[in-house]
Amino acid sequence: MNCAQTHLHKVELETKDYKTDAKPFWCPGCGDHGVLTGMYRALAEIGVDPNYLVNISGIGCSSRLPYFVRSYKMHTLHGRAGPVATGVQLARPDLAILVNGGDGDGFSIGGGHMPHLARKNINMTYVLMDNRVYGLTKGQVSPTSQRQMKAYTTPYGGVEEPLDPVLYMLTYGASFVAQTLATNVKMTAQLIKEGMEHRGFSFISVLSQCPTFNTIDDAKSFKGSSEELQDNHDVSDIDAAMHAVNMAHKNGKIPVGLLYRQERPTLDERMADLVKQAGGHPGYDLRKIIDLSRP
Amino acid sequence: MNCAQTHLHKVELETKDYKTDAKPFWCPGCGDHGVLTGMYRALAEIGVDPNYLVNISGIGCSSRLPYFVRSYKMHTLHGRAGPVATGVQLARPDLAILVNGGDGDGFSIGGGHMPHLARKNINMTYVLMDNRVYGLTKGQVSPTSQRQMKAYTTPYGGVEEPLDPVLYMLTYGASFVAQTLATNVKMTAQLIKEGMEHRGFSFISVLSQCPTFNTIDDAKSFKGSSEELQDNHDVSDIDAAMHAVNMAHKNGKIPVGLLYRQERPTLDERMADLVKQAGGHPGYDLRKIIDLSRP
Amino acid sequence: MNKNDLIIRVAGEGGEGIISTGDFITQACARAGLEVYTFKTFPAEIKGGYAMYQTRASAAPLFNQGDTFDILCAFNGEAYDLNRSRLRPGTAFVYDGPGGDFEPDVPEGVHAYAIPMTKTAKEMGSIKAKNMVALGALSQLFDIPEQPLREIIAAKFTKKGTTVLESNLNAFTRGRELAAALPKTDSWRMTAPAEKRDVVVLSGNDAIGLGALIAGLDFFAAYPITPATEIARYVARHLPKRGGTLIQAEDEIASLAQVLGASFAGKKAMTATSGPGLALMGEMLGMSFMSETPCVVVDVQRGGPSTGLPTKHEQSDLFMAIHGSHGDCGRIVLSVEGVSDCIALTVEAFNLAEKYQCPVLLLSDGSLAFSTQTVPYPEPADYPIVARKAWDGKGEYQRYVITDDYISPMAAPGTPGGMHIATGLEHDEIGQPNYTGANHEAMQAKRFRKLDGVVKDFAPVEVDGEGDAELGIIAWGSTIGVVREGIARLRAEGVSVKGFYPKLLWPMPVEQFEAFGATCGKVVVAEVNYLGQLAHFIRAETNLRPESYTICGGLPFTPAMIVSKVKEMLR
Amino acid sequence: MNKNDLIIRVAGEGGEGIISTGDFITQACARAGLEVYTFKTFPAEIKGGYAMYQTRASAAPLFNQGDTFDILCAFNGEAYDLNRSRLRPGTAFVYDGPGGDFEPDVPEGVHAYAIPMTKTAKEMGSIKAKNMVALGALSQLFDIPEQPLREIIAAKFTKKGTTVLESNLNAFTRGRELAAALPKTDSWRMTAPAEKRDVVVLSGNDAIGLGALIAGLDFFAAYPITPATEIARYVARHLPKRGGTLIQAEDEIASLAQVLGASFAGKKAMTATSGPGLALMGEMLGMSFMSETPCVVVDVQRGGPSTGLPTKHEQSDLFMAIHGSHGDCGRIVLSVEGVSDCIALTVEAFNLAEKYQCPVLLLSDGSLAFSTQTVPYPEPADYPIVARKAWDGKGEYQRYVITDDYISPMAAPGTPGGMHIATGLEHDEIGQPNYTGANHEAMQAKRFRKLDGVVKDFAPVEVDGEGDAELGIIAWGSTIGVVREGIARLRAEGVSVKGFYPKLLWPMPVEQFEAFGATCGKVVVAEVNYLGQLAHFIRAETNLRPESYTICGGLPFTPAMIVSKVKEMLR
Ligand SMILES: Cc1ncc(C[n+]2csc(CCOP(=O)(O)OP(=O)(O)O)c2C)c(N)n1
Ligand SMILES: Cc1ncc(C[n+]2csc(CCOP(=O)(O)OP(=O)(O)O)c2C)c(N)n1
Ligand code: SF4
Ligand code: SF4
Ligand SMILES: [Mg+2]
Ligand SMILES: [Mg+2]
Repeated sequence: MNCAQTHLHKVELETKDYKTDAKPFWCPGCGDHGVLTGMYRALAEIGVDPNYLVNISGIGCSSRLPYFVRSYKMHTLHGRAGPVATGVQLARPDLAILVNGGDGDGFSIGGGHMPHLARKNINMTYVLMDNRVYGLTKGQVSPTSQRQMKAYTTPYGGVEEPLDPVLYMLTYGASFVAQTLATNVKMTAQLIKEGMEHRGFSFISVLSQCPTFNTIDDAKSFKGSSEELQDNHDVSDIDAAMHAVNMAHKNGKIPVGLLYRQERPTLDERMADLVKQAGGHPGYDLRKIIDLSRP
Repeated sequence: MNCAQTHLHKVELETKDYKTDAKPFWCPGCGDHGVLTGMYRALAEIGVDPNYLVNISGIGCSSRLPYFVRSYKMHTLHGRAGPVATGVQLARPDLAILVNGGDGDGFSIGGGHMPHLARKNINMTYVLMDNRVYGLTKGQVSPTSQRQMKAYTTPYGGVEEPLDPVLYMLTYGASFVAQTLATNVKMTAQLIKEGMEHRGFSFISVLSQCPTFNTIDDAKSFKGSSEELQDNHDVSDIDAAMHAVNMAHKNGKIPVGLLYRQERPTLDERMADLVKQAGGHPGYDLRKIIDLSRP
Repeated sequence: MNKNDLIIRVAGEGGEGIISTGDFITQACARAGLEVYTFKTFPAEIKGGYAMYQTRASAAPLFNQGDTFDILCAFNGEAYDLNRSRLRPGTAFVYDGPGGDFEPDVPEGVHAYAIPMTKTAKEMGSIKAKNMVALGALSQLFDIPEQPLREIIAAKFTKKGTTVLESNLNAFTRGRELAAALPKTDSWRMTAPAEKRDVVVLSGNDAIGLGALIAGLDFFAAYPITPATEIARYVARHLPKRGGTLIQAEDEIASLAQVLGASFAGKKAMTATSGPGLALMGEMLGMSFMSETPCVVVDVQRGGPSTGLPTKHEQSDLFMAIHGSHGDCGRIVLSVEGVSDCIALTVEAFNLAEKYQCPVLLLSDGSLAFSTQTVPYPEPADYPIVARKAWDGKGEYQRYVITDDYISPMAAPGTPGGMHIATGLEHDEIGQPNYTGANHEAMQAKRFRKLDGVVKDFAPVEVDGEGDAELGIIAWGSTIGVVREGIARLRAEGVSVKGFYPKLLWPMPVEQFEAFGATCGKVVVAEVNYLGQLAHFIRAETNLRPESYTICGGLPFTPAMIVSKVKEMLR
Repeated sequence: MNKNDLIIRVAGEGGEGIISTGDFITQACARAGLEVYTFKTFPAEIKGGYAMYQTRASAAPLFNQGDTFDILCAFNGEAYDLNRSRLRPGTAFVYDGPGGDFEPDVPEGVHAYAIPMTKTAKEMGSIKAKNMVALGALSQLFDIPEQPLREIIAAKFTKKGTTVLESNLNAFTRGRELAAALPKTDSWRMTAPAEKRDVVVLSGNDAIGLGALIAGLDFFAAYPITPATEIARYVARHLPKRGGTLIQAEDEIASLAQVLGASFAGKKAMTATSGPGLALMGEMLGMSFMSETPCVVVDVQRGGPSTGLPTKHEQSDLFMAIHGSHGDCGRIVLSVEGVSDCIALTVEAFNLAEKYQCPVLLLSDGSLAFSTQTVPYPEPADYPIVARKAWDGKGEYQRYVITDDYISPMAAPGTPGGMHIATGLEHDEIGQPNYTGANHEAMQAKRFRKLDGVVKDFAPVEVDGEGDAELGIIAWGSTIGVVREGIARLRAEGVSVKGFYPKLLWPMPVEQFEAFGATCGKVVVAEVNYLGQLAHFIRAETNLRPESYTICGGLPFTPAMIVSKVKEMLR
């Protein structure tokens, strides 16, 4: 699968070289610590040049992550990391783009942007940190919260069915879809690495417990219901990937591992073709364009 | 499937009784004329009382439809028909809610609302009028436009893969998902009727040609690629429904007919339970609540 | 030093029980018949970080958090460091020691009391009881009413079982004993009044929720955001009891959309948010105005711009509240001074929305959101409730008919013959799209003239002081309470000063502003923002050219700041 | 009646070739060396409905659409009905007859010419050629330069094959013949100047696209909306030639988000929208201001509020443009008078955004969007281009360092050692979140003082007239062009009047406003909105108390309206 990886400028660095001076602000026991560790490892294993890495997030506990990663970075608005990242990527296809954020950020307020990141195949890696709750605002239900969750604004229990991010992203046409647990740092690192190496839109859902506000989905219960994909799972078959998720739903399971991978042109590649077709180049004489408006 | 239909107040009316004085403003040959005809017929067949019908739309050519339907109605903002309708429905579960709008309205600017209408199972009928183009703004690509479409802002052809609304809605957990063609008024009427009788969120995608701005998806080509679902298609199996859509994609086909139907509690029903659980009623003494704040 | 007006600050690491200690003190004071006004700052982090809870208690009514504390209780070294500069002579200072994480260097004249909170709690078997030791000591030292405190502690911990309850009460008692053993050198004492009034204690956010319930709220939709979320929490707990509906929307656009839907359906509906959420509602507010669909939108302001300072206090959303939609777009904007307003003006917000069929914005702020205050028991029947003008069912229904008062009757779905369209397009009297110039001018005039009534009907403008004054202070929101006290102090000193406290910010009660200005030598507008936002509107809409006094450090003004500003201006 | 300044209006049913007829006339006049200024109204429907295209052509520069037409060409009865009241004595009136769908009742003194357009076209085999018959007749009657017309027709139809071309040219010739057979009773004639200047003809929207290209646009993201979409169309056609990127986003929030991303990545980026779209961008504009990320946002205003009157003209987004974000939030707001400004000020918008690292809003309007005008050939090299302040790579990089001019150097990704965070949270000089009062006050001061330079650097304020005047008119946007002519006429009559034409609306060039006001007896602000939005800001920010002259009927002012308003005010 190693196609041209112009988006990955490489250097030799160690895990610690990706750490900033800022101390992670998460609660003790928060799964986000694990995601960060996995991310450091993935970056070091690939050897991503931090000068060519842009780490972008929205708002939420999880969205604080870029402060802890040595890179260029943007801490944007709630739900808007995806389109901001799209702008960075299309303007500068030479950069490695890493987006991360929470379940509310990505699938509630930001939910309208997700289909388009995926179907347009924007060349970036999106790491969802799904704690099935709103952490930063202190414990309201999120679209991935289990229905029965009694929370801040649901004192009598919730009334809505949760959604499943990986099924969504498969439907949206993400060209790389995987799922892992924050407690499994090794798998997390491995999948983030593969996602970043993938040319196209890669989505990695990490179930990341929030011990402070979500007591029904703790690290243990995540682990208990997780189920590795079968060895013979065909990652190139979208129908099989959806089927695997549907079956897991039926059995109350959380499928982990690589669900789907597809090689297809990214939006920046297609746009580059279009420029070529138009005979475009930065030096193109503006007067030729202006001349078209002479009467 | 005839569960309690408190949301359908019935009267005896004819098709013409659902027409208003306003003359449909669409171009000659526009598929939206067919959708409207189908809708009139469905309303008359059910015998929906127009005084208890609320027809809600966003902005677009298709979103002009409510002006032509005798009912209470709201012509809201681009992309916002869904959440506005949610407010109407939850506030007044005794009303029949009919939403309609375009592909851009529903799956571009309004795309972030669709998952939540479906997974929350808001009791309404959503009729998508998919012409695969932005009609009202004169012919830009929409998220359902075929990639090659040369349009207003894509003079060199498009660069993005289209999305498929019915697959989205299946993934989102819509409890009734169907697809039809505007030129097939009979099927359109039948599916809208079934959708309105369904208790829960029903979604009917109607492929509705725009001869003015979309020349690659005309009535003929829609018809040519449409394919009725197999007789033995199991409408209660979500995996089978997704499979059917995936297979149609593979074969370049548009599946028409009822894809999926599921009976499950609607949000208003669950909320009514919650009120019951809290011992709630409009006459509940406010002072009992205030007393809780005495020091 | 007025012993009848005491300010106690408890400070330490979030999670150490700072907030509950403050709450216990506050509740006990209120139960004993004192007035309370609390002030809190939360850590930006979810767990840990500096937290502070300050209780001001007095036998007389209170309008603000005060200048600074009289008593500091520091749970840790950070709390001591951050507050050290405020330890003036006469201040009482209770701290965790020996055995705490710091050794204070007590300034001259400060009355220090070392209470081994951590050590004692550990000895008693649970570090969690640290705050109970502190509470006991505070209760003993400053006469914080013991009996109410014990009752409140009991009420809180009974559900957790007798062991937990006992250990907390024991820690409390132990704290009292430790304090009793120390020589009392200061003279701070809580004195409860003989007579108890019938009050409730509510935070600004809870009070808005309550106001909405009193107004007859049917439908609430919101998306969580600091510092507004507690409104949803309050409503979520109590609205179902009244048979109403609460939904958490996918974003703020959807929440206001849902509110408009419910309102069209004939129900009283509202949402609550903060600046970033309001910034997403501009288009939908325009829809409310254009389609004449009532809605109430609460904006609990926080530090901006952008994500800004989410947990900090600021009054900086006025520009957007008034001007935040495209086109010429009207709305009514109210602002609240304190908890009592949070109840009364929320009711008023609904009344105005229903009467004028337009968006009504209610501005609160981060400091008030979490400030708990005593207010007289709010008797629901005392609040007048206004219903929307309903169609009488006669003749052909015209949703947007131009009437004498420019208000058109509404018909809710299900009303026979009342079928109509609510639309954001320019339309004629029956709602049909109409883009002719004459129609647009007529309908814009209708929608704006309709609002002319607002200032007449509802101009809760309060002038503080009579006759002429050398200087007039205009303030809005929770700043009003600070100005009240500043003015009282200045008057006591013989300074000639008046106050003007508008609660209706838009449309502006221009005549009343100008009448006030006419009696003042100079006018100054005090507000917590950078640009002087109310001052801008005063300059634009009235004949006054006030000076602007602004701060934007994330905290409210203090009465002392007002006093010194006025003196400076009159020098 | 100045024969060197002629206004021809072609009107009929959309789809009958009204727009192309107007375009042919306009292009031919321009090619012949005349100045043109066009004005159009589109039907609200996609197909059919009333359409109107008016060409004003003159040897002298033109600044507006004029008062009313000199020549009307009516393709159908509706067009006649809608324009009948404007058929004053002396007007020339060409209509479809006999054989059209109406029989006009020609008013006294009007010069009527019946041309059987429909009939002739049918006879010639294609009803589509109806407009060519009309065009031929107009060309013959009023000396619309025949040769350029033939060339332009040829250029347009050549691609469609010789048959189509021939039939169109034949219809044109036939129209000329029909007209030649009629007695010419009026005296309207186009007279082309001897000398041709080097010009281009562009609509306002296209000119904004061109301005962006000249400025060095790299990245354009937008969501379609009337009347702004043509900007995207122009950019879509030409930006790829320059190697740049255009993306249609899923909504306006995403489009501005993408713009900020591209800008952070070091590129010049912009979006274009209209009111409803801008209303969705308030939060993201705050992000741009707070994170100091440059962006250019074009707002082509349309009739509001809400969905409003999408195809109509209004200048009513100024409130939102200046005040549309939460918190204290700055931005630069420019507005354009005509097509020439659309080029020059778009370049300037980029220069300011890049220099001041903040959002720059450029306001255009619905009438200008579609108005095609002759402008001198825009030589790209004549436009100065400003680059953002780049980090020199020395020392430790601090993204938000407070410098002398408050502008901090930027480092684009890929710059070694320039790693930093762009954040919407309040932050210190290195971008780390910091919520202390001192930091917030310092950083707000930095972000606002930075903008102090704008008025000094760039105050393209034009004062029309010298010395003192009895009355001063302030106008913005395309209203300026109308005021220019109004003032010229008034002066010619000896009225003492001056004009003030700001193009930088925010921050306000206060001194210049006040200096202008000081020379005028009275001041009036003319603008096309209901509330008098610029007048509001003038009252708030300057010492002027201008009168407000507003209309909001979906159409621009005319010079005659300005003339009569001034006379009324000076009576
Ligand atoms: C426009 C807007 N609305 C609401 C908020 C408040 N807010 C901040 S984070 C958040 C949700 C956090 O949940 P999630 O995205 O799941 O992240 P987590 O904290 O759980 O990691 C919300 C609602 C905001 N910052 N901006
Ligand atoms: C916030 C906002 N953005 C953009 C628009 C402009 N707009 C009106 S309709 C439309 C799209 C129409 O396409 P679609 O929804 O597919 O409906 P159709 O006209 O094809 O039926 C757009 C972009 C708007 N009205 N509001
Ligand atoms: S609140 Fe939850 S998600 Fe946030 S830091 Fe704490 S544990 Fe993590
Ligand atoms: S433009 Fe297309 S969608 Fe709109 S009315 Fe015409 S045919 Fe229908
Ligand atoms: Mg979360
Ligand atoms: Mg469409």
